[in-house]
Amino acid sequence: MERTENKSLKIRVMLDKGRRLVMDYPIIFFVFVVFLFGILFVPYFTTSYNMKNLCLQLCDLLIIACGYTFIELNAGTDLSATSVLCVSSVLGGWIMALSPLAAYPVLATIAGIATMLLIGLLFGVINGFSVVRLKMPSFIVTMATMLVGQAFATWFAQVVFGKNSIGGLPQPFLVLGGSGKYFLVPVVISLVMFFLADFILRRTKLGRDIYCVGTNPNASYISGINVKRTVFIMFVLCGLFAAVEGIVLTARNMAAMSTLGSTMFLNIVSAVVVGGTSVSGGFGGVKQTLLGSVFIVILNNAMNLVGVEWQTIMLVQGLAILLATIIDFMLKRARYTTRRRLAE
Amino acid sequence: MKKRILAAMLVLALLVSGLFAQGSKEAADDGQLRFGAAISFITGYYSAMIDGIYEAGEDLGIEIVLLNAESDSTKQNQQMENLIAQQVDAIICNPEDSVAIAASVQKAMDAGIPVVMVDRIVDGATPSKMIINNSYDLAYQLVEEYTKMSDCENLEAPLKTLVMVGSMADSYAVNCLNAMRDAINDYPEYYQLVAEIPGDWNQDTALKGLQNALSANPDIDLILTPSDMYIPCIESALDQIGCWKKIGEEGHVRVMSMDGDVNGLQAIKDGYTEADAVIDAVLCGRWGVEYAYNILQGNEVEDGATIDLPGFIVNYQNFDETAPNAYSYGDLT
Amino acid sequence: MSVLQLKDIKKSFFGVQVLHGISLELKEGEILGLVGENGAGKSTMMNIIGGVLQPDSGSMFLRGEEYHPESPQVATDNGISFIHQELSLFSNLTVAENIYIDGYPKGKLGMIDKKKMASTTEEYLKRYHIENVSPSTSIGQLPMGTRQMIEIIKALVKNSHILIFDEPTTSLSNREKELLFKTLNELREAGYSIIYISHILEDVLMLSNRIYVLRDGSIVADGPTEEWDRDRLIHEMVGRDIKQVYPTLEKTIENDVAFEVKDLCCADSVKDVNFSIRKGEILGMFGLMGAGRSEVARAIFGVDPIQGGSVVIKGKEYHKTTPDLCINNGMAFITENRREEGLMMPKPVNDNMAMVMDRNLVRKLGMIDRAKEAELNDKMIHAVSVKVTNPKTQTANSLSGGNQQKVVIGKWIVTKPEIFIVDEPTRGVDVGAKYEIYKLLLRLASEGAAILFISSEMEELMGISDRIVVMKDGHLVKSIDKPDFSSELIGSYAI
Amino acid sequence: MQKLNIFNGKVNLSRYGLYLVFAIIVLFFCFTNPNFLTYSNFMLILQQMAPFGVAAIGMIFVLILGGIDISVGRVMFISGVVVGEIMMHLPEGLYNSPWLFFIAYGVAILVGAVFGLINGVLVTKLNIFPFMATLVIGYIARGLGLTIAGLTKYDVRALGVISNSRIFGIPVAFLIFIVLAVIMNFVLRMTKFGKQTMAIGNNKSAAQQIGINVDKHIIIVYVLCSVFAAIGGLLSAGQISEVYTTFGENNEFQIISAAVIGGASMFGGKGNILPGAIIGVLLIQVVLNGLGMMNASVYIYSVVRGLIIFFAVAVDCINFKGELR
Repeated sequence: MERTENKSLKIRVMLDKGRRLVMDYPIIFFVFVVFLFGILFVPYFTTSYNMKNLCLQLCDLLIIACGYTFIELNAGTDLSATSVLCVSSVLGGWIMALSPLAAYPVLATIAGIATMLLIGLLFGVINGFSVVRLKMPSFIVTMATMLVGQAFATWFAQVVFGKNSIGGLPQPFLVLGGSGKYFLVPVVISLVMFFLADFILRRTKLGRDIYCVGTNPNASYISGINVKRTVFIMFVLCGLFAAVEGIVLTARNMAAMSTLGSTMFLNIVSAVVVGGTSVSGGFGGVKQTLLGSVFIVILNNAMNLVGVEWQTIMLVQGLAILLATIIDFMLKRARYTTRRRLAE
Repeated sequence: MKKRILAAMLVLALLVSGLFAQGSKEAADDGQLRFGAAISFITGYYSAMIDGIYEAGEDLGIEIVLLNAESDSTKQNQQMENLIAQQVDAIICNPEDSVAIAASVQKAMDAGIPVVMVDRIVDGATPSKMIINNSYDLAYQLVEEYTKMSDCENLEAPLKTLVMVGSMADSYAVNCLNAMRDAINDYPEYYQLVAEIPGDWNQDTALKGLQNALSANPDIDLILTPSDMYIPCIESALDQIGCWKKIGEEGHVRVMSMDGDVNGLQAIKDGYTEADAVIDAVLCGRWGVEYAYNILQGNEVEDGATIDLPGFIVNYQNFDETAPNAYSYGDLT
Repeated sequence: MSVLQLKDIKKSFFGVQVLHGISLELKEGEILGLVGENGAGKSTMMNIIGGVLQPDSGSMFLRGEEYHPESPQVATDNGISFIHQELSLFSNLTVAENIYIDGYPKGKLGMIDKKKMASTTEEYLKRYHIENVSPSTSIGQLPMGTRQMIEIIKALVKNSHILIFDEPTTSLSNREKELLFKTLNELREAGYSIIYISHILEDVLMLSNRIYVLRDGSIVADGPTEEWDRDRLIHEMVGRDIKQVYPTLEKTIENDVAFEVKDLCCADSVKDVNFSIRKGEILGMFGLMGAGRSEVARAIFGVDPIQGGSVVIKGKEYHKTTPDLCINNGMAFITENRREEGLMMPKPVNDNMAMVMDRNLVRKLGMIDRAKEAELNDKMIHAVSVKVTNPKTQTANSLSGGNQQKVVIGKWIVTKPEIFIVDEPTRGVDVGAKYEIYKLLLRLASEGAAILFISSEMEELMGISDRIVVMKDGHLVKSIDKPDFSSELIGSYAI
Repeated sequence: MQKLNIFNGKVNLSRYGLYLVFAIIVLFFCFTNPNFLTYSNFMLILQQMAPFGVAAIGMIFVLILGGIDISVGRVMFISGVVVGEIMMHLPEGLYNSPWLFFIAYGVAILVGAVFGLINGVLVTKLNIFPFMATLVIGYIARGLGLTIAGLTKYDVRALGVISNSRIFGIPVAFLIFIVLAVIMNFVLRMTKFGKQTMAIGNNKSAAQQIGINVDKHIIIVYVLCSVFAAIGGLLSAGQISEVYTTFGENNEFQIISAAVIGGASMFGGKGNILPGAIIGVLLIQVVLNGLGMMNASVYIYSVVRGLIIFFAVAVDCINFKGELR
């Protein structure tokens, strides 16, 4: 009896492993489907220009989506990520183009990048402090910082630039945007940020804490994990990643703009949620977000090429998020039931 | 480890398949031309321009691909890149931000795709043609011409003016605001600026702002608005305090607007508003397509890189002569 | 005339048999006392009568007919009201509103008939002599005793004639207790029948007509109150033949104090608790529900704030502790509620195991030494002998109670702490796993760890610990050394 | 997870602190602009606040349950679009008859109910966090609305009769708001449904224990919230007399802060309709009105909106014990 019992257990475990792979990465199926759809039906989809295009758009979305993943792992939200983009772009642009430093391009670039990162840090600290110390729900805090941030960016642009955006950014800075022969620079930056986020999440103590706090904050607190510090660092990381995104986008557009990234929030949320980071925290990771970003970028690009109006794209993305959350719920229940059967 | 390889492999597949599949999918080249139209934001004025573009498209048998950037220049740049990817034959571009669009315009021109700028210039690249209306001069002209009209001769006190504002993030709105401010300063004996009402191109904010301003200073003589989009709000706010009266009736408040949209011209026709600066949006759209078509056909039209779109002022006195060549004259009742 | 009969009710949770064939009979106008240790199955039985749980087998009869409540709603409609220990009252609603929460008297056009509500509430408040409380005061401001009375009135208003009380007097003052007993006696004369569950034997003896004693899921004795006295009750409740054999391990207890608590006050109810644990000693802590044992444990470990006194860990005195600080000083805390506070249920065993040990495995750049971590994980899984097919993928919520508890213990042992605080480690665990857990605790103690072993099973404490302290109503009343352990002695101090 | 809503002086003090700050701002406005305190200006404020007031009523119910509804602004938009679409195709006779208002408001309530139902089901059956569920439904509503509308501008001038007209000087829209507020206050205070809403908000597990069907109840409350948002949307569309692409955008910020200032707590169990809804919406509208009259610069508005919602909620979170989300 012992042997057969052992064999059937082994089969069940193998079956469960196969099911688990699909469960962990349901997004693979969707990416494949939408990619196939692109190749077969969408004209010009597979031209090399479009592929380069897709890559650049993927880099744009990936950096800030990785930052947002940190927040989503604790089932929080960060609406102010987009206003980090415009505030950092405007202030960075001012330093690089109009301030006395503008005469020395390299120095101006370094100062510009430093200020932009500082802005991201500042937003992260304000959000983190309010959520952790004042114990406010994260979406209210980030909603307030978003409104104030946008107002500041528009005001600063009008008062200092006199118009919405200014060009004249130093050449070393524009390299970051991947213009001309420096095509690979933003790709490298986004991959570096992706592997940095992946490294933090999977290899460091902070990453373990983030997953524990996201799943069960009580148990984590009792196990000695500093819950408050972990949540605070999550918001700071999201702010920094948003700042890096601001740098890449400003360089890509070769202009410091006060309206940078105003419609990106839907793309960010759909990339993270559709990717597979569960809405209730604790599950998911940056790799799922990478796959989610690929899915969203291909979806948008395909719909653009087919000529779908922009409002229907918003509708389709909304439905995609809804579908992802429903699947996440069913998987969680399925994962629970298969385990129950295994246990009996 | 397995998951990381999985993800990296996928991104690689994306790139490689692009290169291989280079030849497999040729453009649906059945001779029909395809133009891309990248529009910044759809308010009353731009929807008229889109109608113009579609009209010209039908006349010349050109398929139009319309993309709206929702006033986000990053999205507009991506859309421009998508248009270039589609190897459209020409691009009519109404940039959300004239500096940011320079990169994509340059890329399109290098790819041999003629780019015609409509309504706004591009600063940092040389497109094939620029059809612009100088919104600043037109707004200035609107305010200036009114001083020459008959009912400004025997003014005892300068007209108390309210200026409504679009969204400060939109260069068209900012140009109109600056023009109106300068014009009012240049004619102190005719105009006195009382308040500026932020609308953010959102009718609810505009209505409430206008109502607040009217309740703060009830004795207003003139309202200036950068777009006919606000005419319904003005009508509703003035009607509230009983000032939505025909010209000449007691309690009438002068209203001057821009765009030359249906609401604006209808109000002039019914005698409620004084003047409307018509930017022939449909003509602008139509010219965009025609010029692109001509450049494609090679018959260069030598009339300079920038063409000034004729903006003209329709007011209640010269309505019958000037109004017909406004684009929305057709659907007036 | 019998109002309610139970015949051979059986129930089991996750494979652990909780009720082994219960038969019981409740007559009209009678208070039936039900006593038994924690975990003897009292609450489960009452939940079955109250419609919260469904029995696996057996049948129930209400005034003769068949009775299967699927939900609390069905039970209340049949006139059975259940008064839980944590009352189901809403602190933002007034007294009258709470009483009528699921059945408001309808006035004109569907409106709540406020006048009728207020008058009946007023009448009930007066009848049960609850002073200075009006129908419109909010529940949030009332003391526990008055809230208890409100729950009773809530049942009476729904004219239910069978009332089930689950540990009603745990947080009542003596004055409030007398008031409650007076009310219960009045109800009995009025023909209501009451099942009164409590571990406070004096109350049960004074109140009830018949007493049933429940032990390990079966009725061991029942009879009219006259036949009973306190000692016989305790004997029936606890004096089981020691069928559970406990592992023994001779170990030396050094006499330097590893851990000491100095007149600790916390959670408002616990006052001036003093005890110390020496290296290698297992200090058992016994007490009934609500005696404040868990509160002491949580205060020591910094989960809840310390309101007074201090904790001495390895010579250093702390007036304020946090879990992080305690772990750094080599302490471990295995909580009572492992599902919410011990484990991450949806996560695999490895992740749960690694929660505490990661802090020592941090290398440069904040990286975790994954090889060492995997090695420690495997070592721990074998050390605490957790039965799991693949620790990397199998999640905690698919394990049995015993295995889950072993994972929690494994999680803490990894960092080789010297001081253990263990709160009800064997609750909801099958007998086999219990034995292994005892062996583990003894092995730890023999290696020099000081263990505070909190449990509500007297037998378990006597089997394992070297010294037992007894907690009652927030005070540490007695410290008993191993030679003179006896369940009657411990029971007499605790109950 | 029962939230410890201990009723203590500290929270109350800070709630009145907030009202004190508002009083100071109002006084400041009175001095800077003489006709701020006039009767007509006050009537104007009442008229402007009516649409947001109606939507705030629904929002307070959701907040009492401890949930949130981000899709209100966009539900306003889609109900405006659907009503506009239908009004365009109404036969002449029906268009000028009083039936128009029944049809318009009936359709709006229907559209609101559909989106409210979806919100409710997502929050209860799929137990998604209310913020995420309603955010997604908001995007779907806006996408659907824009797909239906395209570029068309719906002329809903006919609805203006209700929204703009006044009876003896009192704006009709405000009267509608007061009537709805009184009814819903009656529902909250005097009916079983209201009491059970308060109960579920205070202690969800106890409510389940005594047999309240909590899921059904939550779904009904979300339907209610979207229905009131749709009604508010139509009132506001009537005032503007046109439904266009940016209609209803970002209204949810103002509605949520109005409900919170009115005394509803983000963590459930607290909230009232009659004084709360009116105070909340009135204060915000007074501040915006005052700014407008003071001809404040364009940028101040969204800064003020951000600060209002931040401090309104901060006051409420001082003694929240639950998890940091």
